[in-house]
Amino acid sequence: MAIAAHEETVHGSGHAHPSDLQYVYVALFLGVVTGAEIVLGYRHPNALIIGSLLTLMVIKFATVALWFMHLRFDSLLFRRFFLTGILLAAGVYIAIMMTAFQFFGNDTTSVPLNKIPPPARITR
Amino acid sequence: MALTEERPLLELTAGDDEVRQPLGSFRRPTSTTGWRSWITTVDHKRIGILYGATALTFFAIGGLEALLIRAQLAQPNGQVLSPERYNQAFTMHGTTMVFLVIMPMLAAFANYLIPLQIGARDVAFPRLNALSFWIFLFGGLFLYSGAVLDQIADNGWFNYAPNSGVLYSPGHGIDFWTLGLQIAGIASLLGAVNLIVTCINMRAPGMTLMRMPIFTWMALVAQFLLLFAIPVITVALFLLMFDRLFGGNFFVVQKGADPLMWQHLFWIFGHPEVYILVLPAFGIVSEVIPVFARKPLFGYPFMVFSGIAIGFMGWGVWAHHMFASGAGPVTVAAFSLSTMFIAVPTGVKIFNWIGTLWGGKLQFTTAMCFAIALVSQFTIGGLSGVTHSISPSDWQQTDTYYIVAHFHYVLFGGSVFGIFAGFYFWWPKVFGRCLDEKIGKIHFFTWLIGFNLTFGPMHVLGLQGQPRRTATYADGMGWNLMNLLSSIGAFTIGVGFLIFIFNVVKSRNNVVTDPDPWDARTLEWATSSPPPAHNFDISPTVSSLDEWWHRKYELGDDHKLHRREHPESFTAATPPENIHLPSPSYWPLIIAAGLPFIGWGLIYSYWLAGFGGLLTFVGIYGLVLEPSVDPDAGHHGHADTHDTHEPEPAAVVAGAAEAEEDADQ
Amino acid sequence: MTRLPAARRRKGLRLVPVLALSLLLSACASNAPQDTLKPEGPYARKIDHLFNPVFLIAVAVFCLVQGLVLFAIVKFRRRPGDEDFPEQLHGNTRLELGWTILPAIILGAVGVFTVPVIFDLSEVPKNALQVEVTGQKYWWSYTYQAQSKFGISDPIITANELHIPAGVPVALKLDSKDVIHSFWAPRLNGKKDVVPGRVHDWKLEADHPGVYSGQCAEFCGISHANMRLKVVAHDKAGWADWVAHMQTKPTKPTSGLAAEGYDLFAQKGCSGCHQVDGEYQTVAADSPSAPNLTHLFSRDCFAGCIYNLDDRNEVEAWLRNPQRKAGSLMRIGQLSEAEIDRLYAYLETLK
Amino acid sequence: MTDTIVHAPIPDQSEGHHTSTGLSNEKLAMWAFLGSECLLFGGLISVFLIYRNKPVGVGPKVSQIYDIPFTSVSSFVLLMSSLTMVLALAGIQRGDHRRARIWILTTAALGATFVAGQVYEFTSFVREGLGYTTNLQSSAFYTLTGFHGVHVTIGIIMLLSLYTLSLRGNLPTEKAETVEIVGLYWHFVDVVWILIFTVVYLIHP
Repeated sequence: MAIAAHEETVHGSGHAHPSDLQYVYVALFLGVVTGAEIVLGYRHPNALIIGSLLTLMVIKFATVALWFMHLRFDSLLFRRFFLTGILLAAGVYIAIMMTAFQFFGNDTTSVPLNKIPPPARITR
Repeated sequence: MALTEERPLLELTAGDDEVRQPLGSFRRPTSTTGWRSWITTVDHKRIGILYGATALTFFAIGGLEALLIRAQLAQPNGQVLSPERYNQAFTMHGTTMVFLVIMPMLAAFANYLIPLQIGARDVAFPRLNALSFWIFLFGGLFLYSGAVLDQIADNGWFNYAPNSGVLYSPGHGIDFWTLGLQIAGIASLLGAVNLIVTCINMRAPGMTLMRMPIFTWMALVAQFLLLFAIPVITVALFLLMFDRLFGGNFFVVQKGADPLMWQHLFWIFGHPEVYILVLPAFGIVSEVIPVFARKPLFGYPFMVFSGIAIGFMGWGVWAHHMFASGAGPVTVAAFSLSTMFIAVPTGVKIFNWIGTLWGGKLQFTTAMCFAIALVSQFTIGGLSGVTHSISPSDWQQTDTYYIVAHFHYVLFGGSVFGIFAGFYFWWPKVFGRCLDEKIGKIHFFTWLIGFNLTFGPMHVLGLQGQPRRTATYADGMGWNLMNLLSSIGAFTIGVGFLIFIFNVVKSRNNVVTDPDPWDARTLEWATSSPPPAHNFDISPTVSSLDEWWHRKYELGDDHKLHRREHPESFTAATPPENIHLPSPSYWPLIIAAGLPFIGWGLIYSYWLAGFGGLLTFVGIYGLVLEPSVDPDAGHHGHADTHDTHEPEPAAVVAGAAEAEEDADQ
Repeated sequence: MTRLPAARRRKGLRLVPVLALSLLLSACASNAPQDTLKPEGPYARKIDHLFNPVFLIAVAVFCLVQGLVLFAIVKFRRRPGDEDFPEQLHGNTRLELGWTILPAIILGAVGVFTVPVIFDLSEVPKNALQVEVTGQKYWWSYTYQAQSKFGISDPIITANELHIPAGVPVALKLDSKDVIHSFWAPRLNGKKDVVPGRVHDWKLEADHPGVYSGQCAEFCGISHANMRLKVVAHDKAGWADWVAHMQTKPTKPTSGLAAEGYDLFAQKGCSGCHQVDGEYQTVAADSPSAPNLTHLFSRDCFAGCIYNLDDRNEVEAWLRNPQRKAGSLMRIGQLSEAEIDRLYAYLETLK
Repeated sequence: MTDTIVHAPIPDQSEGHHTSTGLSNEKLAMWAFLGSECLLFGGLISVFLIYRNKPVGVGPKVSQIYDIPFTSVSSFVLLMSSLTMVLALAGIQRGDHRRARIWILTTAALGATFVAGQVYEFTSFVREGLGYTTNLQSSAFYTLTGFHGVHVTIGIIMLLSLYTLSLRGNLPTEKAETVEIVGLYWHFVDVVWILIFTVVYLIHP
């Protein structure tokens, strides 16, 4: 599906890959971002903190995918496969969380736990 | 079944040298005939046949279950089955028909046809392909193995929580169901990866995506749906399994779980699943109709893109199975609208088929009859679908026989009619023998009448308020006549199936001489029937859609089409000499054989699971380390520089890893 | 290739609409108490009014498609000996766009009419009679909290038969004690799932007094088929009578078989699960939920509304073996016929 | 036509130049598989997110007993294993097999450290009174992180297999793609943990 009419855009991984040193820089960058995340994680969570944590998460995700997984250098087809998976997953699962339940809040439609009756004796 | 008959030798390996194994244990299979060649085969065509034969067997079983259901419901207060048995019957009927019949039948077509239609020697990973089949078979056998111990699932194919929990279903039936579907799921996932790579990477020179035959296209879309939908049901099945076997709380309401979680996960898988079941069947009839209308498919690009559109939109409509489950009005409205609009690309397909018929010169072979019947019967299913995309009317119709009627018009009138069109159409290709046309017609009309008699009245029953999944109904509800008609229809379908089996048996003597008996259009008809192991003596090059047809016909000076005297085909006078094909292997069978033991082990004793895990683990290493092409197997020459013990590339490691993953859980 | 005479093929397909039509006709003629096409209240009617035009559109499209297919089969069949090719038409973009856009427009129009109905039906009615509905394996219980507007001063608990005043909206709060059920009285409204751990709002209204049949519509286990219900709609006076009757307490029988039955009711463990207001108030902590029997004999049916209460044989058969309804949670030891007579005599006093 | 026999793609050949797109079958298969895995982990993560807000009833809430510093260290370890993985690949692509083996082994070791950390974390949680069956959150938590742990473990097994192959000289430079494909799987497992670390550990309302 993702590949319809795009076969001419793909070709072998002819591009030069980064040098070892560049990989180390990327890893350092990831380390720094992780540090920032941890610092933010200790703050009281409000919309801003959660927003920046999620942003940093996406940045890390993208960095690993683009550099270490070579998506930056490799065929567009691979990127399409992976993105289709990610977007479908994000789409359907966020839809569940938005429709039937609530995401980062309390679910109010449920019966409180102590009001749920104990299981009846079922002997079949 | 004419499956084990003598077929032309697969010219695969010549020598019968005994080849040492990487693991040193036992000899590499070399036979090309007999049962051993079938259980070790990695040939996509033989695997396709195995899929088909297995699925037909399960079709008979699932059909018997359906007959039990209809016998029980033929009259009010039926006493044929106890309520318990009735629930088991409808559960296994649904599960079998979806997972063990229609899916593998379509897998049979996809396996057999895709490499031939795109001009390839085989699928991208032939050994993985064999693994998929064996895992599927053992998954199905595992699912039914519970019956030996009278542990049969009885909570419906949808298996809603919390009734599926240990508390309300204390037996092991649901465990067999859960684990069996997980095993079958591995098979589907591996198959999907394999066929996607095949379609993308194995096409013959010149076979661009927009020259791919429409069946290959629809099967490809279905494989993408499988690729992304299988993990979702895997999550649901794992959670349920952990609940039941390890005391998890995912669907335990008393611990605060929400039963709707199961429904969401199940239907996120379940709706794309509907298109997985029906899109390849659409592909089949889109191949059959042009051949017998002697016209190209009307609007090929529209057919392709509507298939892709259905594939995408299929992800946005799952909650229409849950309109009455308690979602808020905004959700209901949104999914109502998305469901209505998925009818648009489906409608495009129907009108394009009519466009193909229009102005053609229709030849009513049995395959064509089934194909046209799909157009007409599926339309009914599609239209009843529109009536309950209107969620308020779905509040009346859901969980009634109206829904049963609807999805049988989709899955029987759609998928099964399409599949049988395919059977009649490709039978000569696969076996070199024709199914008898006269008997085929009798089969067709028995089914057309039986089918409408079974499921037509169910519309009425549903609108008159008969809920589905009820083991009995009282007299005086006004449902007696329709139920009786429906049961008569079901047994008519049963008779039709016997006629088909008779036709299959009889076809042994009906050898075809022309490898292209229907004057067909696509590449698979450009080789011998049945095709040689390497498919094409000469590798095809493609320059148009419907390549084979364009090689047969040319436009003359009189603006009429003329058949060329000797169309360029892909068969050579002398067999080709430098074709390497992967050698047969025992390992796929061994890997798959471990999985049921893991299942039984998880239910009854971890020792069994350990044994199964070990078998699978060893099998994976055996498969990975075994060279795909047996170095000592004789080839006709060694023109290629491709030899010696190359370890199998890692994709197989990774693919198998996920089988292993289940082993480890 | 052998070819099928076109006439036979035509006949085969012509059967389909004929069959469908005759089925529809016979459907209209028969008497089905749960017919969704014969609404008896405003909500069900709203659904019906939405369904009917859409159904007609569907029938129109059905006729169009089948007509085109049949026409093509007849007109474009290949004559014997005709070896020529028809015109090799590959498609017609304008036409194809047309049959993409036109259905989209029709469906869009249908959608415009659908959405308001969804919101309408999802709205909780004001000034409605409030009833809490609880589903459990395999029967329904109903609780009416005190509502002065409807003359209810003490809570009313009853089972299987939902009594409502006609012409008045009824707001239901649906909850389940075990698995998912679905509450459905087809002539009064569509169905709504009854999900454990969630409370769902739903509503009913009947135009006229009468008895409306319904049943559980979500598969809930072995006796799913036997989880039926009745909605009894009263006129004004009837409603007042019913409420007044339900506000009374039964009197303890003092003599005769009924008095012996009263004692047996406790001895045999019935009171461990079944409540009788004013007499047997508390049930065992771990008992499965069982119907409140205070006004048992004011009902018409019992055990998920599958047996008639006015048939003494049915009641006795039940006391002999409650397992005659598969999956019944009622456990009662072997009773002698004399004990059954006594218990029946007592139960009969619970009017 | 008859004298030049054009080679159609021959199955099971890892060399990319035989295929219609020029891409290797195995790599394409791995990417397809990873696309599919997105929906698996997406499902597990969302089940956890949905159930985390439900009342727990018995036992502690998971978020009450997180050891963020410990998890941060093990997350960092896993993150760095991605670096060593990519260095291993660069090594084998250069033909530097000795270095490639060292990095492969390092990656496996870092992965093993992560898994060991997870085992420690699980046992300490159990000591705090949060078993698998304790409450809704705990089931969801252990399932999600356990699934991830199993993926890491499978990755370690594949890395060790590569190491053995290389020792035996069965992993020549032409087969560098095998390492790349295992590497893709490994990095994927890493990016999944990036999600889990943020969404499960750091953000807890």
